[in-house]
Amino acid sequence: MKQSPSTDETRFQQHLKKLQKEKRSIMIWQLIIFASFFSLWEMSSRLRWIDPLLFSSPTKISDLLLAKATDGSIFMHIRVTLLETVAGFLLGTVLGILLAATLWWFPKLSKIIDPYLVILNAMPKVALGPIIIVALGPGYFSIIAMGAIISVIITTIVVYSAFQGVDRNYVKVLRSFGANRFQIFKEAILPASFPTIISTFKVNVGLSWVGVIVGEFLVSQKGLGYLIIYGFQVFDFTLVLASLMIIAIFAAIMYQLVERLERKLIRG
Amino acid sequence: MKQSPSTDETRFQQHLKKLQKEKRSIMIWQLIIFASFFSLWEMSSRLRWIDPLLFSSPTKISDLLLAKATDGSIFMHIRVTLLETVAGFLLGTVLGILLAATLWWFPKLSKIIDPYLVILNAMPKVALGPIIIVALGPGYFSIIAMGAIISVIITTIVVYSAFQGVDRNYVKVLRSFGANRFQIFKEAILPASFPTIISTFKVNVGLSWVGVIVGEFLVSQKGLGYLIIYGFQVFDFTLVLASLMIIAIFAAIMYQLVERLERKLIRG
Amino acid sequence: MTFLSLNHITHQYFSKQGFTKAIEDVSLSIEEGQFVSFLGPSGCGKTTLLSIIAGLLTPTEGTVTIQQQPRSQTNIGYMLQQDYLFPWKTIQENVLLGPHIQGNITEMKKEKAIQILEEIGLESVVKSYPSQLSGGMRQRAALARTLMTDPKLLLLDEPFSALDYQTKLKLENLVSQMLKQYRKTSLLVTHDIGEAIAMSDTVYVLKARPGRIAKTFQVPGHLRTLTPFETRQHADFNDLFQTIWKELDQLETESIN
Amino acid sequence: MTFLSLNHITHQYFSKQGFTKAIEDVSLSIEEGQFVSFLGPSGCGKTTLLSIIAGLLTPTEGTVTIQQQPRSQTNIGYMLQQDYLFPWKTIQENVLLGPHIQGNITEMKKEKAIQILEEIGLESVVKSYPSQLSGGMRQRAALARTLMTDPKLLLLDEPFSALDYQTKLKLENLVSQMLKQYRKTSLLVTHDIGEAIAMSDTVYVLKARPGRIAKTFQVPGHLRTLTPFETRQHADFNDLFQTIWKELDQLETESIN
Amino acid sequence: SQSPTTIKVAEVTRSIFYAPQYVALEKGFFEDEGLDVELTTTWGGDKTMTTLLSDGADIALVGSETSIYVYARGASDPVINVAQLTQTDGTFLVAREEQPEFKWEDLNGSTFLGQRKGGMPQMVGEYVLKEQGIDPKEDLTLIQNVDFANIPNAFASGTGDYVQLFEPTASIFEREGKGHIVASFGEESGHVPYTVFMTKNSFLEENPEEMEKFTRAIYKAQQWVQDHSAGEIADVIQPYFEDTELDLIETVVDRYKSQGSYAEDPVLDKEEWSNLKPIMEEAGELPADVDHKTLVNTKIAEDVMK
Ligand SMILES: Nc1ncnc2c1ncn2[C@@H]1O[C@H](COP(=O)(O)OP(=O)(O)OP(=O)(O)O)[C@@H](O)[C@H]1O
Ligand SMILES: Nc1ncnc2c1ncn2[C@@H]1O[C@H](COP(=O)(O)OP(=O)(O)OP(=O)(O)O)[C@@H](O)[C@H]1O
Ligand SMILES: [Mg+2]
Ligand SMILES: [Mg+2]
Repeated sequence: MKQSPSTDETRFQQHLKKLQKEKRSIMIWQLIIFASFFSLWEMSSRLRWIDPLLFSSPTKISDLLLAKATDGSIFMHIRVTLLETVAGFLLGTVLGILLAATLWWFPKLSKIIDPYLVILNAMPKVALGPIIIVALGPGYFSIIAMGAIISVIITTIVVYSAFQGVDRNYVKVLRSFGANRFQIFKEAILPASFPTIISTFKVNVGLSWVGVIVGEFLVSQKGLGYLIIYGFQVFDFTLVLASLMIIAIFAAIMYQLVERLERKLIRG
Repeated sequence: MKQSPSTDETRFQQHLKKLQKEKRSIMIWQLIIFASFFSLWEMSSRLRWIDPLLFSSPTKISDLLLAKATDGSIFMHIRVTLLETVAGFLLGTVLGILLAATLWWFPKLSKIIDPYLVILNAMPKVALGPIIIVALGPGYFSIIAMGAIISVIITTIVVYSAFQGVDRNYVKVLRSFGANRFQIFKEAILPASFPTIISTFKVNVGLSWVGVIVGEFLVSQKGLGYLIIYGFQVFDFTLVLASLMIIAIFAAIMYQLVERLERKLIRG
Repeated sequence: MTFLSLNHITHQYFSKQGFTKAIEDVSLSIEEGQFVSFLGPSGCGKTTLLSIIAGLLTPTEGTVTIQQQPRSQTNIGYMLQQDYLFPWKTIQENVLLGPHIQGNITEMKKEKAIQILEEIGLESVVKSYPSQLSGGMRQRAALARTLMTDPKLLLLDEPFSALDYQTKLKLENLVSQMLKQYRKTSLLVTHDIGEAIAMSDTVYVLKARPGRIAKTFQVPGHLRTLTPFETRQHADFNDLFQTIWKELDQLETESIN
Repeated sequence: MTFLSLNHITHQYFSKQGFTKAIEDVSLSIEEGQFVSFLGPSGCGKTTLLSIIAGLLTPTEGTVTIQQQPRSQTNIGYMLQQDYLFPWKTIQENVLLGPHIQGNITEMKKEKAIQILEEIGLESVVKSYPSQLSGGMRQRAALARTLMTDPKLLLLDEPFSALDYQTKLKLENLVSQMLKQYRKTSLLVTHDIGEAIAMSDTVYVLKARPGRIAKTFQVPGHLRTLTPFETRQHADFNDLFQTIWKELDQLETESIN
Repeated sequence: SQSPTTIKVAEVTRSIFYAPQYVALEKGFFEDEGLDVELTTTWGGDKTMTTLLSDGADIALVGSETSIYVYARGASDPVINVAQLTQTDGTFLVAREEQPEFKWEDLNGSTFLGQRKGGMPQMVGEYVLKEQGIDPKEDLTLIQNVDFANIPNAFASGTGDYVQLFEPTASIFEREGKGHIVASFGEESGHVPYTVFMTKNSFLEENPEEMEKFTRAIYKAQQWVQDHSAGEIADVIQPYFEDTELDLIETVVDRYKSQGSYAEDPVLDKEEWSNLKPIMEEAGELPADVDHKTLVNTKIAEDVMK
């Protein structure tokens, strides 16, 4: 009557096989979607079901990308935008956390500026572009600032409320050992809010892309946002769509990186 | 030795007085910040510490607003933008929830389109503006679509993961009573995710403002975004700043309304 | 007459890395109207076993029969390890959940709900939400919900573990009395030796990794007629307690080494 | 000699709408080396009282003196109602938290930590994180953390409430033995009548709304010398249990009416 | 009579530069022709052309270079220039310092804040510089990275010695002492097809009558503008520029009018067209050599003038 270990193992192998089969089926479907999307696009464009001028076509886009990869210019644009995005992201996140720490340290200050924070937060930051140009001049600084400003307030608010949400009992433990305010922050508040801080990263990386692209729309000579604007200006939708695709891919990669970081840090 | 109830009451009154004093002090500080910000602005502008052409001044802005309030035109612009924002918000939120429900209903589908969702989510939606014009033409539809598109994917992702995060044991309870899939969704999944859904409202209302303002930058005859871009066209920064202020105030009001709704619904 | 019988039940949980064998080759049969307890260390597969009996989990091997028939779902009442009252429904709505799902909410059912709620002392909170109730009240409401569909078989997964001692003793009495009154066949999972002895006719002690029946204890007949509270005070209680304690202790030492 | 004395302590919690009187006019004194328990229904102000003694809360009326001096914080060890180990620190780091905060981590302290961890059977998980430990192990680690700063007075707030019955009995034995060994003055808060009797010299029963001392019970001398586990088995245990049970039951009925 | 036909027009921006269009709207010249014109502003040439191509508008008012771009990228339904509205560049050279004795050579070694790459203002700007013997790449520092709407505030906040600006910003700057108009690109460039009403070939073929009516109304407005003073024009178009002071509108109209920026008639002739091509070629943005007859329909304009 006793089940031999080999049957346990066999059942497990069967289970693994089922999993693998399912995974393969999912990948096949993903490929089907991918292939049919692009071939439908190509076909519609060739058969003029859609206006090839406005919607270009996958072959045109890949030709363009190939040409731009051969002369290396696309990498320059990608590099510029990536650097700006990372800089904007870091700046926004770090500033936001510092601001949140300041608010935590001075609870009265936080009560005083609360309504102003609400207004600043609700403000659609993309409308501030021109003011940033006035303040920082037309150049990289403005673009990076745009990438940062879009995330700093929301980071402040989220991280500050994480600080406030830390279980009072951790603080009690520390105070029972005679800890001072700085020690409480360092030993309990900050590490306990770590998961929230990491999860704002995920939001901020997306926001920084928005900020940087909008910034590049306003001032730039290089970068993927510039390519989009320039493409529109000379009515080259192939260039526009190619840039959009590159943006989508890199934004997705960056997002995945941050997500992987999150999983790693929060688990460990 | 027994404390008479009157002393308890006295201590409570003292406590209330202290609270009130603190509240008053906070309000005074808020007023001081408010007043000094605007008077500093006015003064710098008058004394030409800052360029009055670029930074205008509070009196100029209030004069302009007064004039536009008198002839009623500002209310028309506000109404247009508010309607667009609310429409974009509702559309994005409802679509997002419906999509999330679809994904929950077809778990395999959700696995298949997962990588596409990541890419769509990471994509900075503001870059899609002109493509939306191609699809929907110049007009309110495009603007509202911009307000919706910016929030729909993130809503889908967040709400879907809320659906997935619902404690399996609620489902177990229902299944032990023989519930079908639809009943499980209706009785457990949806109501248990309600707090998350409400909290996406808060994010979405902000995003819709961004989308609508960007949309109005692209095509518009009316609305606060129109006033900003028109203000630039004729280099009237008073108009630009006045519009920005109105946007900030209304966005903050809308955000507060949603937050109040959230507190009410989640408590009740 | 045998009411429920488990035949060589084995269950494995699979993951990508490997599998956990939660229970192995568990066979037993329970007579109608009997009260049976499962005692065992954490992770010995008690919840898994109940889920299988409730039909929420298909075992990798073995079969479950109820009254010689393959198990049908709706005549089983399953009370989970925590109360799992739906926080967005009132107590009344929660208690009526079963009929609601089964689409047969009648006036009679509603009256029955009120009646059960009265019996367990919850008549004053019928319109309240679960968050307004204490832990003990919630457990009682969950019990009422389980009883509403009039199940022939009751599965109770540590129904009293979240309670403080006094509340727990009181609730044990109440449940035991109700089950006797409604003549239910019942399966109770618990960590608490005293509870197992005080409430049941038979106590199964399980061992872990994988979960198996290690030993079976029959509670002496004269203890069964007492209320759980009285049983705990009875002199014979302590002997049985000691025996089971030693058995469990030994199992634990074994499983560590 | 009186070690700790509370003089007419009253505490109110304020909110915008009104106030809650958590405790009212509590006076008592405890001798050095004594073990005292507080028993009482939920919400009777037990945690509040400990917080006041620990100096984490200033009472709205009354004073606390330790050895006739106003209370100084660092010679008190306070173990909260749950373990509150810091999840991002290893067990060793958690146990060394006190010295770390006080800026005096020495080799000696580290050795002492290892020694305490060995005594309570945690030497194998020194480098583990709290999430990798079972509930009982976590409670033991929290106890070790509390003992590290060598407090003269120990405040224990329901240290065993989250544990299953067996683990709880074992830990009671361990703690009782350690405290006797280190000659600590200790205050234990609990819901469990058995626990209070088994561990302490004096049991204070509190009533709620507002919290006051309702009755004081002295545990007979011959029970005090036994381990908690043995005490629970002792014939005299049941009598005291019944007495206190009735007292509590009556308090509860009173507070409902 | 019949109910009026609705014509959707997308304009590239709202500007006093397009005064005759607003005159036609305000004076009811379209209604006289039985047309109901719906005007949308689609900020920027790209969006305007996109709107036209995706049938969001029947007629677009936009720089004629876009029609060449569209044609060169292989449009199946090319966009045809029908009625010219402005015939010179509309930008001015504004200097930070007052320069009564301005000569174009003064630009050598300076920092020049130009319009963004790919648009007509930038191309004309560079062309004019070259005509004046200045190599924009070598002889001065050319800033070309700022979006159209943000050029004025970039200059106002201190970037550049010279800037290329549209009206009314140039006049505002002069009035506020922020800068001084020292030259007009419009005067230097000569006549070019600058802003033109255009439509898709298919629309033209299907609605020749509407197009003719539309052009006739524009022609009437152009004549009206020629025959009236800047002040009178300003009065008429003011409703389209609510937030701009009347005297500023008048100043700007006067400036454009006196330098002949408003085309006298809707005909886009061969000569103007051939002026456009070297400008685009110089800028490196001429994707293909396109004949006048391919993309311009002069017949309608000539018909309505009879
Ligand atoms: N969904 C699951 N996936 C994988 N393993 C599981 C799952 N549920 C339970 N297990 C594993 O199966 C074993 C038995 O779990 P089960 O929950 O049945 O134990 P239990 O006796 O109810 O424990 P407890 O007393 O803690 O409730 C454990 O080793 C557990 O880790
Ligand atoms: N921070 C607080 N603010 C307001 N009221 C509080 C606060 N903490 C406790 N109370 C109230 O004071 C009373 C005593 O609370 P306390 O936590 O001391 O009780 P307790 O005896 O420890 O209860 P339990 O056994 O549930 O832990 C309760 O009525 C409680 O609601
Ligand atoms: Mg279990
Ligand atoms: Mg407490």
